[in-house]
Amino acid sequence: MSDRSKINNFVVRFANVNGTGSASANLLFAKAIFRMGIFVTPKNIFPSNIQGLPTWYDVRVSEQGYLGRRAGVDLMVCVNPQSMKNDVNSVKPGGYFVYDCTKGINPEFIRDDINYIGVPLMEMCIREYQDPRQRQLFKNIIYVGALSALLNIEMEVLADLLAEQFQGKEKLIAPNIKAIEMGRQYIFDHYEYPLEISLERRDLVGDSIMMDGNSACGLGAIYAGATVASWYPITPSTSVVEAFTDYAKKYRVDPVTGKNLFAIVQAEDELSAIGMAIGANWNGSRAFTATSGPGVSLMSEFLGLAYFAEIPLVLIDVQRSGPSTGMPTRTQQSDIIASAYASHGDTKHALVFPSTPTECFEMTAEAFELAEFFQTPIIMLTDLDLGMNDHVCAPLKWDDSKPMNRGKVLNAEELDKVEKWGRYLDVDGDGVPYRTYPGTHPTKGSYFTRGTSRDEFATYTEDSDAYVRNMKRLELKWETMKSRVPAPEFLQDKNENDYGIIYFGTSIYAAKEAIDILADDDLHFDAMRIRSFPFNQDVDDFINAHKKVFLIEQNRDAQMKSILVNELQINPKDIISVLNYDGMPITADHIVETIKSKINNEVKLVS
Amino acid sequence: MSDRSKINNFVVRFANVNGTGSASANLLFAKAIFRMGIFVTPKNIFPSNIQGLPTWYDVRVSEQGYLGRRAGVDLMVCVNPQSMKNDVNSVKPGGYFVYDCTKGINPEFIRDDINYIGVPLMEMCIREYQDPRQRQLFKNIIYVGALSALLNIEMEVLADLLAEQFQGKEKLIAPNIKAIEMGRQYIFDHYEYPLEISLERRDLVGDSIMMDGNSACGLGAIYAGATVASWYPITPSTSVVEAFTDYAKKYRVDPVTGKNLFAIVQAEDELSAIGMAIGANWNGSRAFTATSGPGVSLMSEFLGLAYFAEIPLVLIDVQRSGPSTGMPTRTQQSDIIASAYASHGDTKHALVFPSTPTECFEMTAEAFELAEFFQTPIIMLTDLDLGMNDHVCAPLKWDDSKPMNRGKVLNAEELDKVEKWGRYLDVDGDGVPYRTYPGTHPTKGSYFTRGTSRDEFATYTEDSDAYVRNMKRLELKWETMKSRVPAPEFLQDKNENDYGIIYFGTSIYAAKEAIDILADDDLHFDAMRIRSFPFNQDVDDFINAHKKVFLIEQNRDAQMKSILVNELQINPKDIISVLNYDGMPITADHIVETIKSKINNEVKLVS
Amino acid sequence: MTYIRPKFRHPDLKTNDLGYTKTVYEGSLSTLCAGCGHDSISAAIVQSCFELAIQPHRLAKLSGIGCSSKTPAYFLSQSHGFNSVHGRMPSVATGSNLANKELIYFGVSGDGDTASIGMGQFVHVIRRNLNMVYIVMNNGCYGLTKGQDSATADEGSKSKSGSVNMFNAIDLPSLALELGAGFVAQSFSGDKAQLIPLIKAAIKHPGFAIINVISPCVTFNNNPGSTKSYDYVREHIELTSTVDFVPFQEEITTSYEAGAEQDITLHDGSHLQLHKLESEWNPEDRMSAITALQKTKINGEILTGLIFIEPESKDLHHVLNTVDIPLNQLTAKELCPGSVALEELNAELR
Amino acid sequence: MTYIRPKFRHPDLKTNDLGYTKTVYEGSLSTLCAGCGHDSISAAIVQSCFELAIQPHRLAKLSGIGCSSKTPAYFLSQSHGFNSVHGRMPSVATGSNLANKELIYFGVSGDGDTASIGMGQFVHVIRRNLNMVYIVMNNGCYGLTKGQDSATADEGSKSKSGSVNMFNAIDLPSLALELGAGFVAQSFSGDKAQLIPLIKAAIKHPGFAIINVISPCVTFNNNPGSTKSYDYVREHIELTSTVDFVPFQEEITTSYEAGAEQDITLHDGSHLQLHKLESEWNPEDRMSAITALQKTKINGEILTGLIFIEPESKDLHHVLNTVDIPLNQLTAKELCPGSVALEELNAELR
Ligand SMILES: Cc1ncc(C[n+]2csc(CCOP(=O)(O)OP(=O)(O)O)c2C)c(N)n1
Ligand SMILES: Cc1ncc(C[n+]2csc(CCOP(=O)(O)OP(=O)(O)O)c2C)c(N)n1
Ligand code: SF4
Ligand code: SF4
Ligand SMILES: [Mg+2]
Ligand SMILES: [Mg+2]
Repeated sequence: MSDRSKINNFVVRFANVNGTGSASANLLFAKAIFRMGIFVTPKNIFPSNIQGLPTWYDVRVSEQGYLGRRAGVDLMVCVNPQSMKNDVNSVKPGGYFVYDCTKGINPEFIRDDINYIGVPLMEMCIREYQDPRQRQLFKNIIYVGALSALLNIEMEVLADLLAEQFQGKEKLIAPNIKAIEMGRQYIFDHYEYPLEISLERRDLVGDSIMMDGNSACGLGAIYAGATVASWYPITPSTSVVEAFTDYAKKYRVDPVTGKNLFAIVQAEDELSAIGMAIGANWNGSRAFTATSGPGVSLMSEFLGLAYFAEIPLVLIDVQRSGPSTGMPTRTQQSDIIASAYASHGDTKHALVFPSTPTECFEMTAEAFELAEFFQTPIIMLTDLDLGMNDHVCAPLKWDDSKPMNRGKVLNAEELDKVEKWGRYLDVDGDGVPYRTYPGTHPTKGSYFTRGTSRDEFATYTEDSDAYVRNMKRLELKWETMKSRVPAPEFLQDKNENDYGIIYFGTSIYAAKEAIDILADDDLHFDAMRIRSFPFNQDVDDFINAHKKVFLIEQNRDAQMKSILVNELQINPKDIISVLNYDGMPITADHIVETIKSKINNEVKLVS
Repeated sequence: MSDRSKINNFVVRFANVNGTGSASANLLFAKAIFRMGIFVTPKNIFPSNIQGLPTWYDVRVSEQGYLGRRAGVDLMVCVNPQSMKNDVNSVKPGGYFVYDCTKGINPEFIRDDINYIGVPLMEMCIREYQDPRQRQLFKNIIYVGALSALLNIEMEVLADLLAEQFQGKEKLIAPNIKAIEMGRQYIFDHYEYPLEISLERRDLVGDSIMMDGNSACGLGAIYAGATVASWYPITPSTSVVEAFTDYAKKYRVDPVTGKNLFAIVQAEDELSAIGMAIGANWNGSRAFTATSGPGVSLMSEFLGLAYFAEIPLVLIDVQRSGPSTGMPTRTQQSDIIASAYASHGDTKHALVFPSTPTECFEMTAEAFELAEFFQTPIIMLTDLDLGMNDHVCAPLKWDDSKPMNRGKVLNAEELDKVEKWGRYLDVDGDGVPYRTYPGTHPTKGSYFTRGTSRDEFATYTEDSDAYVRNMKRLELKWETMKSRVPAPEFLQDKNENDYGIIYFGTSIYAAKEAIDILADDDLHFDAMRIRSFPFNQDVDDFINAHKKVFLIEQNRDAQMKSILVNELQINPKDIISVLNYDGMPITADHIVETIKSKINNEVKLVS
Repeated sequence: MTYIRPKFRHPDLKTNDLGYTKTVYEGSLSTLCAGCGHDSISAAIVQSCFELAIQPHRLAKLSGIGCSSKTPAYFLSQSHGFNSVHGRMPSVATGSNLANKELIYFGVSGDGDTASIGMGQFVHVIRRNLNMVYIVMNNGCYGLTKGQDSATADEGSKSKSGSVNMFNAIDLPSLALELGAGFVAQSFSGDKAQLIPLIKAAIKHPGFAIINVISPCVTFNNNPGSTKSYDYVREHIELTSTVDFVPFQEEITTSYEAGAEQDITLHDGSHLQLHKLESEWNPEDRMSAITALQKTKINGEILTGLIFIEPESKDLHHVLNTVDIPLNQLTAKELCPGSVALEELNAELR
Repeated sequence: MTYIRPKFRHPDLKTNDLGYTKTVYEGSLSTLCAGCGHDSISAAIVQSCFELAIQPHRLAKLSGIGCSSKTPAYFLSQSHGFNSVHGRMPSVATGSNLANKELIYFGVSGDGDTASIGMGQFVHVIRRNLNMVYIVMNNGCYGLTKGQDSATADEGSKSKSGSVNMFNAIDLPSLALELGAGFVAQSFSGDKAQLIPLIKAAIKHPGFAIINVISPCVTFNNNPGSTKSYDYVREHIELTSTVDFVPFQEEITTSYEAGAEQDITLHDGSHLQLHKLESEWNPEDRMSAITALQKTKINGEILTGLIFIEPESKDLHHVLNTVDIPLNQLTAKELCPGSVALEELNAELR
């Protein structure tokens, strides 16, 4: 990596203690870089507790716009004595170690090959502030100030951000600016600056925004017209419904009556949360729930009901590291099989895989359309990395002219016209029957919804033929779906290489970077990003068009490969897995190394 | 099928109303044939309600020992006016229709191509009995009598069976014999007998027994030393724990104190049932639960805990037709994926697939050994057909000299000897660590069991490396398991054909019969019966040794194929699915037809 | 199996205010055992809805799984029904209700469905005061899975097979009271005269209304020694009061001797007239209702009738402050903030 | 993270009857927020077990998921622990207990863990009268998921973000009483003097013993307006009595003025001495306990202390009539009927 320039190209890591208010200072740092027109990727690495344990915040800066995580720390800001020993060791040779030098530093922590930048943070705070909570909070701001000098962050940008942050609490602006200045001044007085790694204003980010995926999902549900949200708190999905709530309060309160055009219920558990969402969808509201792994397991009986009784449903699964409670504050893409085949019996569910907050927004909205059209659950598989971290991404767009499509629903008038309506009758030959909302018509359109077998007219039956007909219609519906779910995205206009790379979800950033790195080594690939399940024809074609494909996944068991092989009848030997499942977002370097080693050991692809 | 002899080779169907006591009369009929040394296969086809709906009881008699269901009724005994119209139609041309002629028969029900045998059952009963309940019960016995004349069942056999049945209530024997005689006499007086289809005593069944799979599972758990059973009622698994209870009362009550050497708890739901089983296993008891599809879905969160926290567990899933509530009184093999990958995250579970009651007994016992050795859930996938129907099968065997193997458990003495014990330390290199029971040693061996990530010494950690080490050890344990789970069974000593047939579970009967039929047409196959997952090497070898294999499954989505392809890296195109999922046990004819049509359309295998 | 009930209509069959005959309120033919208590309750539901002149399509009937949970198929064919999963009807009812506050939500459950697998949802639907009728068809056993004891089986009750239940019974009305339910009643499937006014009042109650109906299972729990058999219940029943439901605008005609009578005005202006038989109990006082239940329990009696009512009940929609128009009738116009708002948001996120 | 607590031992540290110092009963260093009520409860558990001279390895500690459910890691390192799944600890405890009736089962749960996702299991573990201690560390919120209201949050209680809870609180002690629990107590994490004797008595109680401990969440629910804050609880606490636990064979020394004192002999011969502060309440009468709780609730007070006890309690093993020797100690010899019995069975099946 030595050839990458040091300007706008480095990783800063903050080592903090959770519960000390460092998050907003660190975000200030990241956002300032973004405002300087440079690509930045912050990642919060936090423990599964509330206060007092080590937490890290990585900020990668990338001139080239690489938004994936990169291992190796160029500059460490360590304000946590608990983790200092490890923190020192994780700095790359030649890197910098910024620390609170009020009490000096343990000689054991001194390495020859890195640079130490002591700032007496505690001393400065004690001198300046009386209140202990203030001392703690401003300590964070002071180090941001110091960094701004070391790395060349523009003071005006910081001032603007602080002004925006404290809108309404203007009194706080000045003390914060002061703290920034203190940090800067200390550097000016004691160190050479800026460092070799540093920032230069650019105009790279265009009209991008910076947003987390969970907020984007919540907003997508607002735009889709979801009116009912039922949920049970679980990290890392909690902020999906929190965002939905905030946006609903902003956009969905009747200005005249002060009443809500939405209903949000914190359920008693995940079984109840999904039951409520099913009930609301059955009754004609767009409704959704959000959860993470353990919730998906608990929801699986109800998912089977929704599949078989054909009830629309949007479920947002923000994946975390499993199995079981696993590492609840670490990321993974490991609920693919559990979601795709959730529930006993012959059951399958459509999945969508967003890669960016922008896509979280779009796909959430699209998920409601799909769910209602196909009268079946649509499960969005996002993850902790996408959901809880801020990402630089394309701005959100909405086409006001596109009508909301509620699918095949008969109203009273239409019911009057229909000769004999059958809830499970395939009129259009696409496997998708017509439904009715309760209460539509005094004498027509009522039926009994159930998880048991029934005939085309919703009458209970144990007749083998009727059962098989229904199961086959569900299969046909599945086929129909293939051309309607989000299509894959291709990096190239047309295939040019013998070998392909496939990725999905948050692997997008690292994958694209890896492809560039490999190209530098004259290893060229076509690339496809999967965006949904069932897979549409293009996915099949891409795989068949290549001798072998590398499939990048963030789980142990190659779960996407399983469903690809299973659904597309692809020879498993034609798919080579590139796996990462240690709970940290995958890196380009990991992908490059894995592909290179597989090329050397298993596949001979270089001509 | 014209070439099959009519002696000891036919299907009788009884059409009854449920709740009228027909079951024991019908079983009497089937058992009598068994006692005559002839292979017999009864199948109960009952509705999901308690009383008043049509229910059927098929009895197939087979000189060749074919124990699968066969479609097409040679003789129908119809005592249910509700279903009579359909029942008439389901008789094969040339077949017989036995009915209650007290009130004549609707002329619409008359077909030219079948033979009608009216017996005035109701009239006879009204004449003979006063009590309405008696009239109903004896009606059933009278038709058994009539059949015994028509089909040549030996009177002594019936008399013996009735004597055994009413042991302790000897008063009832004579009236039952009388009812039999009445039925016989009516035939003697009015019809030619025996019919063309009829029985002849043989000595074919050897030392076979007749038993249902659920009872065999319950008994297997008794023999394995299970002491705790926790469950929630659900058809068709309920009788597993009922059988366990009955056998426990028989074998496990301390004769001195009258106290129980077992604890059986009807839980409040399936989540609780599996939680209890996990708690008991954690604490050193062999414990199990039994359920069906919906229960598996509900148990999936806990299954993930048991996998990751490494707690032994035996779960018996008696499969029924899904999805959702589906057809709860029909059979299917459709919980394979739901069981194999139950729970979110990277989770997999070992499965065993019994085919006969004998194997239900053996495999249940073996499941406890495996669960304890590998400290993980073992899920037995049986089904309604196997579990709730009586099957002629090999007698049960037990080797008293084989000790119970509780796996790697350290007692106090051993703990004292161990330098530093780590609950999740792989000492033996097989991925299986050593565990301790609570309360073993005052100062050693205690640890904290959890579903979160931890290091080798059971200490909580969010360290990526420790997490990955643990996940890899679990993979290694999975590898180790492959050579210890029940091996497949082969029909041939060594492979002789280009093409193979694979089956598992209750498809055994139909598959073997189909292979014979195909052989008659000069279509020859090697055959393998899968008995467990993960698959051992022999499974892989068998598939690789053949150009293509046909895989017989009783589900829509080819679920066994999915896991085969996924786990063994087999090209899906090399496996051709033969599926049946209408809720009825699969037939040889269906297999033959499917294979032949696939041969004609897809595979060219005949040289 | 599908059964078509022969639709023979008597020419001068009585009609209700909507001009409907009672047949309009019937369902398909029951497939329950002859004599099952649940069928009597279905009949009472039919009668109540007929008398109240409910528009069948404005009622949604929901249930879990069990013989009891099948009954929604046997009443009100013109109503939408939802036979969900075992024990989870309350959550489905909650979601449905949130989507459309204008329908009547009629839930049916069994004692297995409610008191075992459904306990969590039962407790929480009460806590949320969902505006619904919740009828438990309580037979002390699991009918559909062939007669296992349920959690409402009384301690000491004998099953058909002769085994004696050793566990404490869960008393659903007491539990509902403890959890703050605003309408709590108990009845017996064999007592239609009592059941019908209770169902009507429950429908009119603007919040969660539970009626625990003892409903014998003739096939599995009607044996001597069972405390849920027809005989036992008949012998041990004790009435809080006789109940008359008087619809809004109809004149109150019955009159009891002074003191023993209590008139409760319901939310919509209709009345419940109680002729009290228990002197120390006041149906509008929760503590008194709890005590009355505890006392009869200790005496081994079964208290039936209206046990507690809080006529001014604030339901979940009230707590959530939802708009008056049903959420499922809102359109993109009201719901989607549109592209302009989105542009503003984008700007804030830069 | 692993923390090794510095093991500095004072030379003349007090030892208990087993010769153990209190440090033997400690766990690893807590990772909860400084000031969290749960830590005080852990300390009380340590103290109680130390004083009772329990053999740590003969106690099994079980929990669900939550800040509260983490605490078993912070007491009794020598005990086996099981941090199971959210809300399902009772079933795991039930299975454990069935396997070995000789250990002490100590369950810890949170209000989210118990009153929401765990409600069904909570109700049923009470119904089965499992011999265990069940401590709810009740902070009225979901600590670990960052402060959402739980189902025990009081109506009108204000959260840190300023929103007001509009739902009825589930009152766990009342619920436990209604469900027939044999030992029901309530306490406050800040009142060790009360908590310790209650924990000791709960351990000695031969059936299900619940202690609902109000345990403020300093990070998310300690704000003004919250009814689970330290300040609010201190101001609204009301005592049933002061409690002394007197172990078996130890002499009863304290003596109160006549009339106000009640001495309860526990199953194992130890005593609970209550100095009653509430005159109309009798801790051995369920109805009186229910009434006392309802009354204080209506007054907006929090009743603490021992609320109800039924010293002669018959636990699940009694109902199931299990042998005296723990089931997990039985061997194939006792358990497996062997080949001869199987041959007989085969014969019957022919
Ligand atoms: C998840 C699940 N578990 C178990 C069952 C099996 N099951 C069907 S009905 C029933 C109990 C019914 O009892 P109850 O609710 O009292 O209704 P009843 O038949 O007595 O009216 C059970 C356990 C099921 N359908 N789903
Ligand atoms: C099935 C499942 N759903 C949700 C969660 C997320 N979760 C963890 S702790 C918790 C609530 C904890 O609240 P409480 O039991 O009151 O404990 P406290 O943290 O307040 O002590 C939740 C919802 C989970 N771990 N598992
Ligand atoms: S089994 Fe019992 S509850 Fe079910 S229908 Fe028959 S009588 Fe009714
Ligand atoms: S968040 Fe609340 S409950 Fe959790 S540790 Fe902190 S103070 Fe305790
Ligand atoms: Mg019942
Ligand atoms: Mg809490």
